Amino acid sequence: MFTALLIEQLLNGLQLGVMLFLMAAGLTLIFGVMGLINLAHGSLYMIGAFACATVAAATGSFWLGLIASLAAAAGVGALIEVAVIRRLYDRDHLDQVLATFALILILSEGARWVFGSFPLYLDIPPQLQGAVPLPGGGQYQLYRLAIIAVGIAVAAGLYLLISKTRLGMRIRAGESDREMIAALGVDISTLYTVVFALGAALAGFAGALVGALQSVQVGMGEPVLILAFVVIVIGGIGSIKGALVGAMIVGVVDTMGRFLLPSLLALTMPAAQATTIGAALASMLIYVVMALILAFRPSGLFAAQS
Amino acid sequence: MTRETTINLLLALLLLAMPLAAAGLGEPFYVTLATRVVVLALAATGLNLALGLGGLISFGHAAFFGLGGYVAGILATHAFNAEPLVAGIPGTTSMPIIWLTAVVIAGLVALPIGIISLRTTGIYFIMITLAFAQMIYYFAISWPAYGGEDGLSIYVRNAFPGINTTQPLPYFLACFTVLMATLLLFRLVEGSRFGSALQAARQNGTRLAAVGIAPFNIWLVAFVLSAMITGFAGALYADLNRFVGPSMFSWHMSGELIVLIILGGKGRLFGPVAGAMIFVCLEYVLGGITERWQFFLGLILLGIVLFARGGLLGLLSGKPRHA
Amino acid sequence: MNRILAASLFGLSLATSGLAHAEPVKIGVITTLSGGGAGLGIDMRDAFTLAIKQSGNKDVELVIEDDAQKPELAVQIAEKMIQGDKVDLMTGIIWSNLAMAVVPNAVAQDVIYLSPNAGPSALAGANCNANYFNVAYQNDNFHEAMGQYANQDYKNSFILAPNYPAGKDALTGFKRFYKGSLAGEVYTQVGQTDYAAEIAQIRASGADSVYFFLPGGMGIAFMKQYAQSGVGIPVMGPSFSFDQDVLPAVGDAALGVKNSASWSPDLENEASKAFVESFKAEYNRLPSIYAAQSWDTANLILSALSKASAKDKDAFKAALKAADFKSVRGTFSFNTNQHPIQNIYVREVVKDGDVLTNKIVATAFENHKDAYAEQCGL
Amino acid sequence: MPEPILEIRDLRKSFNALKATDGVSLDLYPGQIHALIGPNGAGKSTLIHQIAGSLAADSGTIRFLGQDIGGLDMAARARLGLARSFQISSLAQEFSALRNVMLAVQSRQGSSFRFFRQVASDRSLIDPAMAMLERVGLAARAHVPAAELSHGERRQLEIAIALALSPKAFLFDEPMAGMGPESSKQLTSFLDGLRHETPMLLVEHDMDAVFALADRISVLVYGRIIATGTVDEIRSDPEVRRAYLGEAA
Repeated sequence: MFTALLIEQLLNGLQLGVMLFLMAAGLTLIFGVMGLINLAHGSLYMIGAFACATVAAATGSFWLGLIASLAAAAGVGALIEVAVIRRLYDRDHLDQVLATFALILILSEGARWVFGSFPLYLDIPPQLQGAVPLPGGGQYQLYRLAIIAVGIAVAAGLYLLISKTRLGMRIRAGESDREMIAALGVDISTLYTVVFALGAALAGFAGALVGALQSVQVGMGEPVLILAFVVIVIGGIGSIKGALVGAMIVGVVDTMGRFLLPSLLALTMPAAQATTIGAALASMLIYVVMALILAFRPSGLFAAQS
Repeated sequence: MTRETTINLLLALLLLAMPLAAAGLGEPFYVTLATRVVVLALAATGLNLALGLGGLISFGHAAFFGLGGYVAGILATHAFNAEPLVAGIPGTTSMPIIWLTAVVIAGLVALPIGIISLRTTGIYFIMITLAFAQMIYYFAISWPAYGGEDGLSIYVRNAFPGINTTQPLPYFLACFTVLMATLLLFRLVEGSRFGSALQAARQNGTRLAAVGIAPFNIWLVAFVLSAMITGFAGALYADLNRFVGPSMFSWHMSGELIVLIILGGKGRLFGPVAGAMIFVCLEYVLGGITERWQFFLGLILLGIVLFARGGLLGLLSGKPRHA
Repeated sequence: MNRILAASLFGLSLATSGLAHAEPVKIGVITTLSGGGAGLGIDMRDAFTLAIKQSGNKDVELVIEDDAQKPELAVQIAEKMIQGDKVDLMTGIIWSNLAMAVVPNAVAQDVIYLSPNAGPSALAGANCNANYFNVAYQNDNFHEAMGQYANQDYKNSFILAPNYPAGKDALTGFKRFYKGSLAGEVYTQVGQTDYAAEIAQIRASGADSVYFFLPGGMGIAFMKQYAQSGVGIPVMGPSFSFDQDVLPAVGDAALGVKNSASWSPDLENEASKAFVESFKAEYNRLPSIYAAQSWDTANLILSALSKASAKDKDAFKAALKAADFKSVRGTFSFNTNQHPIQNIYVREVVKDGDVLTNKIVATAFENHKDAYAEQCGL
Repeated sequence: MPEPILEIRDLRKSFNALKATDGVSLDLYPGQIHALIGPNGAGKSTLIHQIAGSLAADSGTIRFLGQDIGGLDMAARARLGLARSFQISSLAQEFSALRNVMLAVQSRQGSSFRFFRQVASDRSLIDPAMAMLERVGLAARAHVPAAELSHGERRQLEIAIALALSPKAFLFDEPMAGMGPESSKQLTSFLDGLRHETPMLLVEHDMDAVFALADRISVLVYGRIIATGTVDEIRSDPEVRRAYLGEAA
């Protein structure tokens, strides 16, 4: 029985990691190419979820909602890139933090204006309802397995996009030498808009996928945003590979910490105390891991720029 | 007198005159509001030392603000319940002792955080300071001993010898005095050898090292000093609200402190004061007009970042001079 | 000059207070109108203003402010209401932690506070206060009710709540009346949105039932994920995750779940029926329990106002304590600690046409009192 | 010969597969200007970085005034008296020229952890700093922010800062770069006068300056020193001609 539980928890960690990767990939891409810290990335996640819930409610199809989430997040992403973000590339990190902090306020309150204060309903598509048996006697939710599969597919797709396509070549060039690609005649401002919209679409996609599992409400992006930053900082900012590894570390450590710490502490102290203290420590765990990693590798595990 | 000095003087007078007038008119709430401005300005002045002078973008100063607050809350609670703190040491309601403890604790916690965080630079520094603040935030929420998510109420505002702190105006004046003394200290430090080295570290850390001054040490001392001031403000904030809660540790709080500095003008002596005045006014006025005040606050902040880069003081007094 | 003006105003008010019986009363309402928890505050506000409007009482002046679910903002607003607006009464706070931040200071400044929702244990026992009236429930009540009800069918329950004081109060309340064994007791992170790890533990625990307290978005997320996990063990909770504000977001996953509350839209009494109808007519949605409690709070205040002036604190408090109003909860009275004595029901989530709502299936407690009243010195 | 001031033995540094410094040994003697030349990408700057401490060597030793300084950071090396000027001017841009030099004076005098005495009125900082500016001919521009100085003036300021440290040795990374012929000539004669005060290791592309100034020259190619000697020895060294001068010709 314990093995089955362990497998299930590992899958849970993996699934959380995959979600975080979708968020973190966009963040790290935007930082790598444009040098921008985007705190408003969580708002794009929220927009994706709201778009999916609204369209799914109107049409009855989760899949149309998913497409809408991609379109809405990419669209809003492109819009704020053109209106606001592109004025920030030459600024220092401080201005970027502040401007995107302001964007969070605007987008959150704006979403409440449009969608109201009550959480929206979004359900898992009928094809993915239910659970499947696991080796060892457990069961696992089908939808979560699908998320893991989708996440792996997106990671592979991103790898192909960046290493094999023309756009990817330009993105890589943009990371190493901005003047150079401008000199080569690439329209850099279009490239930046495309990269930003791509990152936004990934975030919106993640929001829609998770929205079906959780509640679609204003402010849902913020906890994920902080975790995504932890991920890219652990992985090394600007590195997609780092984002993938960081996401898996955070996903598994967080899940396992919540599951194992209270039981481990119960060996040394009364059970009631162990559950509360264990929960307290578990919630701090990923930040401890992050501080440890940065203390020994100040630029993360796979720093893109040496 | 430069233009900026004149403006600073006017700001200080305005900040002092408003609550005096409000008290005279029997509107104690505006005294409380002004005290809030003063305390937030003090917290941001702490951050301004690290961020404005030293260029250290700490996204985790809420940690020190909250620590100061919890020192006040915990000491007062123990005194209120007449339970000893640890090893027979009693709690206290004496502000001088609380202030001193808050400053020392904030400094002691900032030291290891600084040592680890300063190994990193740029966005990594921003994020690792955030991580430490989040650690303390989650700890405060889930640790049962001192109220957890509910926080702690201070049933009677702590006491300062010779001052009736339960009245809004005397408490305001006490906080105002602390702020002015801290600003004086800030000015002295800015012009000192240490201040020179700190500002050089911001402009060019390699240059500083090349003349034989290790930027790490300078930054570390600045970070600790900065945390101590912000911790002091936290203790004052706890007594102002007669309440401390984990939200003092939240990343929104850290963000707000940065916002205050940018609104007013970073690295400028009165930047945090001007910033706190604008922020509290915006919050109060906009909040009175519309439920959607955060939306408009966001728009205003965005406008300031994009179009008024030096903050309010930058708009009013032009480029800063470093003679 | 100002002193003279103030003195003459003071004299004027002294002069008039003897004359008019119905004198303006100012009520400060601090509630959550923005941020993630805004839905609850909006229901609270809407019901409260509707009750005042229906009463036709023109002497009630409301000062409504948004606390954004931030304790320090709530404290600041309370100061403004007390010192600036000089309100006579205060109400509105939804969350325990905000209540803990605001109430002790407000009542210490001799302002009467009526709680329309939160009921932290810290304010019910030794620290109870003559100026503090809880019109909703003591935080443990609903959990106690579910613990009592669980004894009927279950022997081995898995319980979970967020790791904060209200969460611990909740599970303490449940355990106070639950007699079976515990298959597990888990405290989750505040604001957590993914419960896969906990659901896995539930599956492995061999429990015969699950009891959870996860207010707001946390509960929505838990229910949706639980329904999909294939665990299938029966779930129970307090009404907070199954009320009218969140049911549309949880969806069919909530169908059939038993939950405890002091009120339900189908409760058979006239006050309740009238309330549900007028709320639906005005706002075109079903009211939540927060709306119901807030409606009761408003009517309690109105009943007291008809007996005494809010300026005459002692008489007014006595009038409040009499609880001489038609509660939507049927029988309602105050215990010595000024917390409710009321029935707690077990409800089941059902579908009424297309709308998810609740139906009462049992009464867990009649005239239930909270466990802290004895420690209160009032 | 006297004891060398700076003694480098078998220094190595690689970036992945690239051997940027491949077993370099080199000595700097009192009263001498030792020029380090080599084609672009030979690893000259990398070597300077390792000596100054802004880059850690993989292996090898660096001794300065008889002390192994391999474990010291840049600031500690500077305090020992190893001054450097940067290839790209590196100044505190917002500070005036004077305050840039005052920073160096402050460092030489000891502690920077003084929090109250105001530097703006501190003669013990201002006077020596002003003297250094006068020496490099920048006194008239003392109160101009570094960001507003011309390229040549920044070079002068770099040297003033380095001099203010009263260094025991200088590391110069292309001081003539980007200068007009007139300024180069002036700087050359200035450095010429400085050699008896402070020996220097000079990386420079301007061959006229190198041949005019250097007592000894080392030629660095692909991270290795292929020859070291006097100006004449280097001019006539066949290997150098083939690898370096030959290419240039």
